[in-house]
Amino acid sequence: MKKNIYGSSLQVFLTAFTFLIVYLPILVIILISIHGSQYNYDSFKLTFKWYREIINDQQLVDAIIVTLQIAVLATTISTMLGTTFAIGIHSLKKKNRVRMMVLNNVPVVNPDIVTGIMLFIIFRFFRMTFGFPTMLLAHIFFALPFVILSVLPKLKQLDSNLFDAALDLGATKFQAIVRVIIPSIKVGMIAGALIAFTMSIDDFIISYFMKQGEFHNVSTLIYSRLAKRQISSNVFAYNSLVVVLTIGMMILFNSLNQTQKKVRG
Amino acid sequence: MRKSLIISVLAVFVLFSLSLVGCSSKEKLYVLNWGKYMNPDLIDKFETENNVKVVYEEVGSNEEMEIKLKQGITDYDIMIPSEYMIDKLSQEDLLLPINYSLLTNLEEVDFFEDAKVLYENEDFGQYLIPYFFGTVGIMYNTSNPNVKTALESDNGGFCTLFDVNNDFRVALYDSPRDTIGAALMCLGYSVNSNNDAELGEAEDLIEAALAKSLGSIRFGQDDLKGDVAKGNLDLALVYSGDYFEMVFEYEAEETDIEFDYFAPNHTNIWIDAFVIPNTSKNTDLAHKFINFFLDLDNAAENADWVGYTPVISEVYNVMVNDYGYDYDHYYPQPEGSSREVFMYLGSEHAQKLNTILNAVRIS
Amino acid sequence: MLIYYLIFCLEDKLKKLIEIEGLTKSFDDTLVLKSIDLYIRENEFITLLGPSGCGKTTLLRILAGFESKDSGIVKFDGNIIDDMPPHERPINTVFQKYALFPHLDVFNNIAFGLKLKKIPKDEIEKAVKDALKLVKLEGFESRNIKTLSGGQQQRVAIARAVVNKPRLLLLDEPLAALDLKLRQDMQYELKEMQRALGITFVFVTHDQEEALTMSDTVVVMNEGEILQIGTPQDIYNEPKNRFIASFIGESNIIPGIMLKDYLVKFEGYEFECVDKGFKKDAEIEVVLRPEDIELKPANGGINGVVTDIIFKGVHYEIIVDVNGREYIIHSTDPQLVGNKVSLSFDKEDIHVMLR
Amino acid sequence: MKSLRRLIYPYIAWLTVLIIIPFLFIVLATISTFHIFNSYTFRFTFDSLRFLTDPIFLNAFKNSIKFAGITTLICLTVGYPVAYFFANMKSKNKTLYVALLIVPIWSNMIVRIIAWENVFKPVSILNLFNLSFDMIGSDIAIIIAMVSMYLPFMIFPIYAVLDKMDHGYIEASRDLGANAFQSFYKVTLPLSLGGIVSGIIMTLLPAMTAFALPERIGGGTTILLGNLIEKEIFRGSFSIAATVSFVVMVVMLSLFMLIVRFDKEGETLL
Repeated sequence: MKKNIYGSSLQVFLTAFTFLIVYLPILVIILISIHGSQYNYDSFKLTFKWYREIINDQQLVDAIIVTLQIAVLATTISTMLGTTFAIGIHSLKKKNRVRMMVLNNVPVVNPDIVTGIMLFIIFRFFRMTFGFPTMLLAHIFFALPFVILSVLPKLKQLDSNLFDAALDLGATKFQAIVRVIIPSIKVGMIAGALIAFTMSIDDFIISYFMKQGEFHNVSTLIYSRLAKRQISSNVFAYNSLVVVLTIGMMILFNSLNQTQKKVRG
Repeated sequence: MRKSLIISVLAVFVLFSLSLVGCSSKEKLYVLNWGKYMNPDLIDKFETENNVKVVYEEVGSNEEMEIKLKQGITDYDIMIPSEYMIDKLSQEDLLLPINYSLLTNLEEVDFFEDAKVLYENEDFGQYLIPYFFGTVGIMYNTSNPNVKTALESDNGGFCTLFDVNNDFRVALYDSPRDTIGAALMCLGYSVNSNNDAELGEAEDLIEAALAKSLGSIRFGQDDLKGDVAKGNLDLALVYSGDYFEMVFEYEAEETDIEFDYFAPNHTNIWIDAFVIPNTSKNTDLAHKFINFFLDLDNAAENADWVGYTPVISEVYNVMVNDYGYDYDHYYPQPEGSSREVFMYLGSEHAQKLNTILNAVRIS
Repeated sequence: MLIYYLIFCLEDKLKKLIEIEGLTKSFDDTLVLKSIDLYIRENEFITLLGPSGCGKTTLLRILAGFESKDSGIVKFDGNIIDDMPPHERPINTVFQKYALFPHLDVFNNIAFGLKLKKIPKDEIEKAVKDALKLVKLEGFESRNIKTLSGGQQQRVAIARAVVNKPRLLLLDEPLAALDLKLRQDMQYELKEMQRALGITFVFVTHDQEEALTMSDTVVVMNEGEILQIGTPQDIYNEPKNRFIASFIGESNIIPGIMLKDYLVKFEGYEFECVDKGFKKDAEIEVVLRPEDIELKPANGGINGVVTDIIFKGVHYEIIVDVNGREYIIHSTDPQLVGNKVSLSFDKEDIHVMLR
Repeated sequence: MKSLRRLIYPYIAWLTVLIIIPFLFIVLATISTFHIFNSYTFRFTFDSLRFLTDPIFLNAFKNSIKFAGITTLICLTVGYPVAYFFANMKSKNKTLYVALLIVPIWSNMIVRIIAWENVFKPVSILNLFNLSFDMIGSDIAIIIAMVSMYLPFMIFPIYAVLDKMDHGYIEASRDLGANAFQSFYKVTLPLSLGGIVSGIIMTLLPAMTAFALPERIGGGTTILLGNLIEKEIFRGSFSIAATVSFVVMVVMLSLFMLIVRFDKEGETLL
């Protein structure tokens, strides 16, 4: 078969363009984080002082802690609940399952700002104290559908008798889920948890509607500072740190995967 | 089956309703203030002295402050709005009168004349204790000498912001009161004008400026000062304190300062003041908080950190004499200038200004 | 006295383990089980035989406790077990695709049920070892399930079920996924295992050969109803109706008339037979198994022409056209196409059933 | 597993409380004086619906359609070939390359927006390379930043569909006489429609309702529906915010119906 050279070179060009446009802000962020001056760009002055400055910015440190706490809790809870609900949805008959999934996918498609307002309205309606609990609930809310979406295909791949087999061998329903179903859909759960974590860490818009007073996660803190002054370079330093760590972890996992494949042949 | 579904819905409801219970045993004081407008060390000091927790929240505009108060998500104990907002809130019965007997430090201090005007106002003076004051003016970048020349020319001042014949990069304030106020002052009218013809002229002035082909014009908030300092903007409408804040930041980083502040002869004075909204659950503590900042040492430390002009004349003297501040540069009321204070002219007026700013922005 | 004792022993030996009366079940308005009556004796190897969708798997799942019934009685050992959840029933199942837990190795799959019962570790190890020995998979303990062949997985599934010492073992088409040779081996082994363990087996299949080879009792089902219960010989030789006759083995089914007891008329001739009890001149059908028919050179009686002959290994399959009706005959002697032949059979080979 | 059906009741309850009831509140707020902050008086009124003819709303709506539309179009034109490229890549590091597109999402969105804001200002870190742009407030700047933010969200669903697609289909179509273009146009493209629809939704809706991005890059002069909602709910009228949200939800639901047609259980949404 003759290869379509024009087609593939266009693809390579567009792929390069994609990486450029997606990574350009990242490169700018990293560059700002290692440049000595926040005001002067006449000549480059390498520094790592902004990285030290992260811990001197108590507000930022607090916000990082809040972000991580929310992300970890929301991921754990939404993965547990999402898996349970996915098992429930999987046990439905086709027609009801589709109905359920349509409802499940509304928050996925719903623009964040509308989700934010909807949650804002309902939490307000219940006179809840805005802050940690509402932000946590909100993050669980938007992460749940994604967990369900990633667990469900794994459930579909399972032998339909697996659950019955466990019951048959003397397991209670709970034991059957914990000891048989969950280990078999682990991969989907991990994928769901990763998505939940990513979304929680990255979320700005929904958190923006959930915050109150001095309670901030990183996104809302930066946004609230934006209106008042220039964002100081330690924020960029923190962000660069996150990016570098993520890339490092991904490459590490990838190479681990490769060696594992090799060992198994 | 139906039944268990209904029970589930109820359970979620109950869960949500229960979760509103807060936890921390410490007494809390909820403060609503502007960004970088109170020395955090002093807040810490107040917290330790009284063994309380100060929940400090920052906003970007008076209107945002008003909405936050009215939303009732937080029951604020202390707010520091500007004069016209205090006027408005007091008209709407949202403020508690100050109990002067609880402010023991009040006797030790004297307010500046301008602050006194507010403090002694018949309508709402009883609700407030002044905090800082200053002017509205223009911050400009000195790297382009034409800007300074234009500002100081006869036809300069606020009019420079709206001049379609220069190629300056200009920024206006994303607040109807300030931007339209600047336009009114350029036209020689009062900032408190409620005259439709005058307001129409102001609207035309801003609209024409936004359509100018030379240079550029945009809207922003308190972050504009950074762009002027850096050179991304040639001039912007700012509050007087913004200039000093940038000076401190640049000095801390030992960067050359290429910006200055210009207060036109006819401008308005703003005064921010402590008020206790009627949502306050802890008025005693709120008074203690105000009293704390009336203490001369605390007030001086705070003024040094904030950079605005203190309303207490004793503190002003300390700043100029002991701390070496050059207040001449932007002293709000030099001889021979004409100064105005924003008044609250009713919600219709506010709505009118809002509509004007929205209209010019989409034209 | 002795007779009483014998009857007592016999009663005990043939005690009814499962009793089902009037069992009905429907899914979405479709009746899948229509008032089933059935009992299963202790130590019996019983097969539920029928085409797919006949309700046999549903019946099995009701016994295991995975499905609830609509109405009727299901008794285990004389007690109604409707409210007993699956994990409390002394019944285990070998599933169609085995349903082995992919995340556990062979040992842990087999030990799964025992571990849940909190049995001491050394006892579990011994039991698993015995079970593996029973299914001839000694030494496979730590193997990953995914690396096993189909036959080995099958054996693990059986070991996993029998290690729990159930009173009743349900097997849902366990051999369906295996290839022919393996299937035949497993048929034999399963039967052996059942004898050795002394457990009641309920085996579900749509393969008549499997049913006939292994079972003590065959239950033929179709469209949610039981058509016939009997020994494999009964079912094969005396099918109650056309459906069973054609479902079980190949047959020639010819319409005829029962003139009187022991005398049947079909293809224009009268034949002596061993059947009786039909109404006089009843319209019946005659079943002639292909291997029961002998071909002789054409003479009187049923004559026809050989139209086709296929070599099947052990025998030839010969198609004979008799006045437009095709007969299938299995014979070890070849015939030439076009040969004129006469069909011959013994009176015992004529099976009469109602039309 | 039928007995596990009970597990979804809490989820139905959860979705009812957090989606259906707030949605009804939004509808209520658009057609009455209902207000979550002070619901003292209640009567039906269509005052806030009148806002839909206000020049401010129309301008924001027009801007939203314009910027989100152009952004989505660019993302689709660039994203589809890129997704196709990744899906047909034979490298053993394929997943790593795709995953590298997720990394920027881990970096905070607001910080990325500030980075673009920096790039578009004359005095910026780019001066180090003797580059300087003055594009704040321009349409192009907003579109570039939007494409940068949302392009990965277009690529992922299309990639997911293309990657799973059986290569046999294409071979079969070639076998039956289709040339490369025809087999793409008649087989690959229709089979990947589900991914395209998901990608469009994941790009269009967030772009339409973005508020931080247009606020920062637009220099305060470009207003999208998102800015309108954000501004009104925190600094203005709740009922107007609800009305605008309602309009956005109508757009969302109609697009969502499209997804349901292609992909009933939303498998391409991941």
